[in-house]
Amino acid sequence: MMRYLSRQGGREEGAAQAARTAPPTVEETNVTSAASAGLANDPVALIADKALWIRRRSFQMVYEAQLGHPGGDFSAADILATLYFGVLRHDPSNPRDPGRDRFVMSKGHCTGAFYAVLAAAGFFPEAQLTTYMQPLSKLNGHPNRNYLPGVETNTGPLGHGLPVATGIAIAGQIDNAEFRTFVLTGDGELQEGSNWEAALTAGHRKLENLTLIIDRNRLQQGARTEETASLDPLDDKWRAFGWHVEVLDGHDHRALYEALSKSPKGRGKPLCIIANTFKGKGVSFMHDNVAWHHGVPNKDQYEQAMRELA
Amino acid sequence: MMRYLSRQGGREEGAAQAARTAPPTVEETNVTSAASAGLANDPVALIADKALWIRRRSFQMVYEAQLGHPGGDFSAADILATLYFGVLRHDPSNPRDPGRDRFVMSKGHCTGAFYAVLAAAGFFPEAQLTTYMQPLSKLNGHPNRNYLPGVETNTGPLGHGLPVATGIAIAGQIDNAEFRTFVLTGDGELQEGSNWEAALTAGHRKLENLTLIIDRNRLQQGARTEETASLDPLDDKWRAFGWHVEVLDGHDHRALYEALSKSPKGRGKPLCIIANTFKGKGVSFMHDNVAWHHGVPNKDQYEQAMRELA
Amino acid sequence: MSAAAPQPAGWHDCRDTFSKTVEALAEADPRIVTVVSDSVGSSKLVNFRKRWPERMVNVGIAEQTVVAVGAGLANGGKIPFVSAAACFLTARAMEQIKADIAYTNVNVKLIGQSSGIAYGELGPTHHSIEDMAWLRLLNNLTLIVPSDPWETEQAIRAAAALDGPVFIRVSRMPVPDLPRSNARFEIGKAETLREGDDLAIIANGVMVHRALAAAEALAAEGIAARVINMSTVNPLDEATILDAAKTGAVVTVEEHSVRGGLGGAVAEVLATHDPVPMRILGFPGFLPTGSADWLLEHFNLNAAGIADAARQLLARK
Amino acid sequence: MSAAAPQPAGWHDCRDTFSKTVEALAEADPRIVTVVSDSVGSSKLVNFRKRWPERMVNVGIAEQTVVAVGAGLANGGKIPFVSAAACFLTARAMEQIKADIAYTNVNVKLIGQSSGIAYGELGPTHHSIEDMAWLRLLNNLTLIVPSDPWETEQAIRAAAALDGPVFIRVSRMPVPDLPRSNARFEIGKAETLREGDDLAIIANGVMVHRALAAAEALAAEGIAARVINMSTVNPLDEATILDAAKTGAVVTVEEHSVRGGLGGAVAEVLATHDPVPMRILGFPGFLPTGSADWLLEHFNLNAAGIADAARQLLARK
Ligand SMILES: Cc1ncc(C[n+]2csc(CCOP(=O)(O)OP(=O)(O)O)c2C)c(N)n1
Ligand SMILES: Cc1ncc(C[n+]2csc(CCOP(=O)(O)OP(=O)(O)O)c2C)c(N)n1
Ligand SMILES: [Mg+2]
Ligand SMILES: [Mg+2]
Repeated sequence: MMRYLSRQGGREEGAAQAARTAPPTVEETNVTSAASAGLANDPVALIADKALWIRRRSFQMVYEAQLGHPGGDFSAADILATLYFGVLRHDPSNPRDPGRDRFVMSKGHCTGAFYAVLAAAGFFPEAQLTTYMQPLSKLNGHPNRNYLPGVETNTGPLGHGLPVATGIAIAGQIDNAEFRTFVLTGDGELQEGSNWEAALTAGHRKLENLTLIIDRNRLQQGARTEETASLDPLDDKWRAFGWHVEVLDGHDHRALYEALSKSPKGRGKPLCIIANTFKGKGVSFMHDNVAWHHGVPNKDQYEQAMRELA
Repeated sequence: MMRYLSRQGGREEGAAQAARTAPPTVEETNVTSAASAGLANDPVALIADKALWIRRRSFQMVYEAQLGHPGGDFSAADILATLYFGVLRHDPSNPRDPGRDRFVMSKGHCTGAFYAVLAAAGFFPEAQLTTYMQPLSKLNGHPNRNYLPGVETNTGPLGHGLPVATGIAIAGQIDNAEFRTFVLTGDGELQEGSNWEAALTAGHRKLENLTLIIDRNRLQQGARTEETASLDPLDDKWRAFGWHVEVLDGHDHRALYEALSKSPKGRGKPLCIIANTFKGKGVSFMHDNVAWHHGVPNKDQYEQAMRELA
Repeated sequence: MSAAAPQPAGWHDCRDTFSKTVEALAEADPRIVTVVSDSVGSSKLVNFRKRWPERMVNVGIAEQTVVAVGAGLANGGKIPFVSAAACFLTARAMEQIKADIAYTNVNVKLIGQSSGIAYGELGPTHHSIEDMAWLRLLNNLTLIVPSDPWETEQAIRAAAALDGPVFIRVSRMPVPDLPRSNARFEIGKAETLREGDDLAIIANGVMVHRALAAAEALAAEGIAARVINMSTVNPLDEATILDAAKTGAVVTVEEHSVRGGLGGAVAEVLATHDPVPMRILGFPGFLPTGSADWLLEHFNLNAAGIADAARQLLARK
Repeated sequence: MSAAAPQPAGWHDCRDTFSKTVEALAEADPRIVTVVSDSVGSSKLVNFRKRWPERMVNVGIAEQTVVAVGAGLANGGKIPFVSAAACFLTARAMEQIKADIAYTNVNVKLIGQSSGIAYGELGPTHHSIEDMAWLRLLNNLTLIVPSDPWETEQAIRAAAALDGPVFIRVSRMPVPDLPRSNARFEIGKAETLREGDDLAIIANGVMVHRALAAAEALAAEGIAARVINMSTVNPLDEATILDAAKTGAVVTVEEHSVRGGLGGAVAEVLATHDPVPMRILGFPGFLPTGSADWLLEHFNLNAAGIADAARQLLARK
């Protein structure tokens, strides 16, 4: 495990390792100035920097492909940046290391942000991002494990990530392994019953090595969640299914970092983080706007967004 | 609606109608003395009588077929007797009357009890019960709407009843109709995520015309629910999904009758009744015994059970 | 989900026909309701919701329940049109379709939107190229794959008029109006769009206009290809297939896996009644990244590819 | 669920073979785990649970999750055998099988227990006579339908040794050990159990011994029927099918719907390569009430019925 970026309060190799895992390609891009040695010593500053880069880069991908789900990319960007630059112990040069922390991207439609963070973390060259959704690209509209290192399971249909992540966490539980399993779902996605099956099993087995992060942007594809099939009181639901629940601001890097990097040892329950977010966060005309679930920008919109994302 | 057995506190036609709906065939059998005019004036006494008859008749069916799920037949017998002899407004001579109350038997494996109560209520001749699971019988191991009047939807795979019942209740809600929809599930069955999808929608739409009864016998096919994928705190789960919850003794006819026959008007929520029961209730060697989930009796066991069910 | 592709003039997205027709039916029959799983926009039902908000049931992202609620609504006297992306409606709700819809035999209309590979770049999880194989063996369930707006409207009207379960594939891929001299739609009856006795091309859905174009190209070489639109897959029009067998060579074309779908259905009829040489054109399985148009070209599911297959087959006849 | 039918001596419930084999594999390889959905007893895994309680994962009655958890366990380095009734494992978890197992291409073994019509009286919701049609078009997913205990053991061992997803149908219907001179199991290779050049009978699963009995009866009339055990349905052994076509007549027999399954797969190969007359024997769809044995007899899926079909087919040859 020496080669992983370690968590706060974790092992000695900490900050130095963090600097080492910063992928070379990222430093070369014009949309980020991240990963200097200084920033690497302050995970939250690094995370903030990466989150901005993810927003910019994913929006560029969506603009160029004229396809994508930028609203959900933006609500998830801070969560993804925190995971990949502050929390996950992973080694891009050995993406199937049995001891790695797992991250399952259940909201598989948000490949803009997901591919961007994987590239930023060094799983594949940033240049590959320009092939997003192009013919024969490995950057499919939804992530494919057999195309790209860093993808744990193929997602796209909602409600698949948590059940698979539960299985991964059970493997870790059986082996008494150190690795943690994280999964990010949308909130509308929780209307799929498959999640509640897995919730029961994870609660029953007290999978403390499993962390679910809910991107609680309160919007699904066509409308607000509470107007469609209301999820509140969402915290009570998870508690009643045997989970420990924390509610936080999903755009607050420090709050995310602290909640996610805390050791799960002794919690005795799986952890559900309800991350309150906004769809389209970061760009004024996309903010909390359902039209941007799968909207794609025209030139003016793209340019305005890039000005705002600075 | 004049022809229906009405509910407590209901319309004027009350007791006289109740007597009228008592099927003639039942009185002729040797295992019940039910449905005398006197009993019909006291729904709870009638229900008790019918519940005993259902246990006896269903066990005979299972014994003769050497197939069935008698443990779950017995945990559900009191609930079914209460519904058909105290609560449901139905007309066996017009089983598809649009204004009828609906009952959906989601735990479709318990056809012993279900067919027995349908016969007792007059939906088909009791004599037909002897064909249970025989070649070309309309009494399949799981209920088929196209074979038998009184069956609302074909069940057998668990977790189908509540979602279908939710659809029926929505039809009633759209039409502002008087009819109520009841559904009986097992408890292990609630591990199926499909139930929680429907729970969300029913809670969201505040379907007060929908009542779920959970046969909380704490056993599933192979073991106790709490050892398999624990359901407790079950009441909290339903509350968190927007339901009104009542917990009662599922073998207490008066408690069942009162909870089920209370007018739903103004409740503003779907009703979930957690009926605490015992699998195999009524027969000592079957009581709370998982072996009787789909056990079948030999001659000695059958005779002992019949002695106990007197 | 994917951005609207520019549509050639006179080509149509049949989802528009679906919503227009359902609205017309709903005007005339108050029993008609729509049932969706966060699929209002993708079903083009925004206007329906505006007109009859109380007659649209949105269960959220829950395909098992969207189907089961449809079954319940039918029990309550409604005629529900359950509309969701074909890929999820089938795969995620297969047991509900089997048990609650087909086996219970209820009056529900399932609309599989953006069927086939219409979601192109969104990948195999969003492609529905298994649905014909999955559904055509479920008794009671009528299965229709319309070819153009006219037929989509006819299929939806016929489905509403039929007392029983129906599944209709509706594509978002733009298609032209097909030339028809004697337009008449009947469930279970295939339509011969072009006569010809050298071979028969049997297609459905978005492949029919491509089959006609292939026949046109073959005609220029003196090959008379019959073109049959097999829009109903269950029940199957075996008589028309057996008549096609008399040409001595049959090519099937579908926007579906080459296994078990239209080609499989035709192969079963031919092999058991009148074996003649066949080609089955479709997709090989999980597909690489690419737009719908790109995938069709890449796998030769176009006029040229169909004509090529026909020529090769004739050589074997 | 149904009571155990009395088994003729020397006949076996292949679920016993399954559990015995999985136990043997688990002894040798700590990565082997079992995953069940309240299906311990019906999978005959009570002893496995006793021996390795920590290596059995019971998710409760939740088929979507039993499959997805299997996928997750594979990701975590396990070799999971996911075991549940075939009817629910397929229908209820179709999208998990498509996306999490086949498309993701993970090392999970799905065991469809009590497949076909073994649950007899429990009716169509409990019959699994759609699974071959539903699964055989999913790339990557090896699909095996073993015929007897020996082959069940071989299939399970081969599945464990293969790094990829496998679905195996395991019947509870008692079957005899098949006579084999040269027993060798290989995934994707059909087995010719009896030579013959008048026609070929292609069967799998519990129908193979019935096919052999039919061939015996035909032999008495001087008809030499080849009997082929097509236990792997995906990938399909096309070479053996095309060799069978040389007899000029092919009968397929399956404990499955007549649409889209083994018969459909063989029809596709024959029609597109070497069309010869065929009969497809199986079930017509949702079945009436009756025990497994009764259903097989009622639908002539027995030696006499197979022999009859063969005679009729020979008349058309
Ligand atoms: C099973 C399934 N049903 C429907 C869809 C179509 N779909 C894609 S994204 C989406 C909305 C998701 O909303 P939410 O989970 O809240 O995600 P976010 O807001 O983060 O984008 C829907 C309905 C799908 N991908 N999978
Ligand atoms: C989808 C599905 N999975 C599995 C089964 C097999 N099965 C039949 S009954 C049963 C146990 C049900 O337990 P519970 O819901 O508690 O019912 P009860 O105790 O009242 O019999 C199981 C697993 C099934 N019928 N349907
Ligand atoms: Mg959302
Ligand atoms: Mg129970």
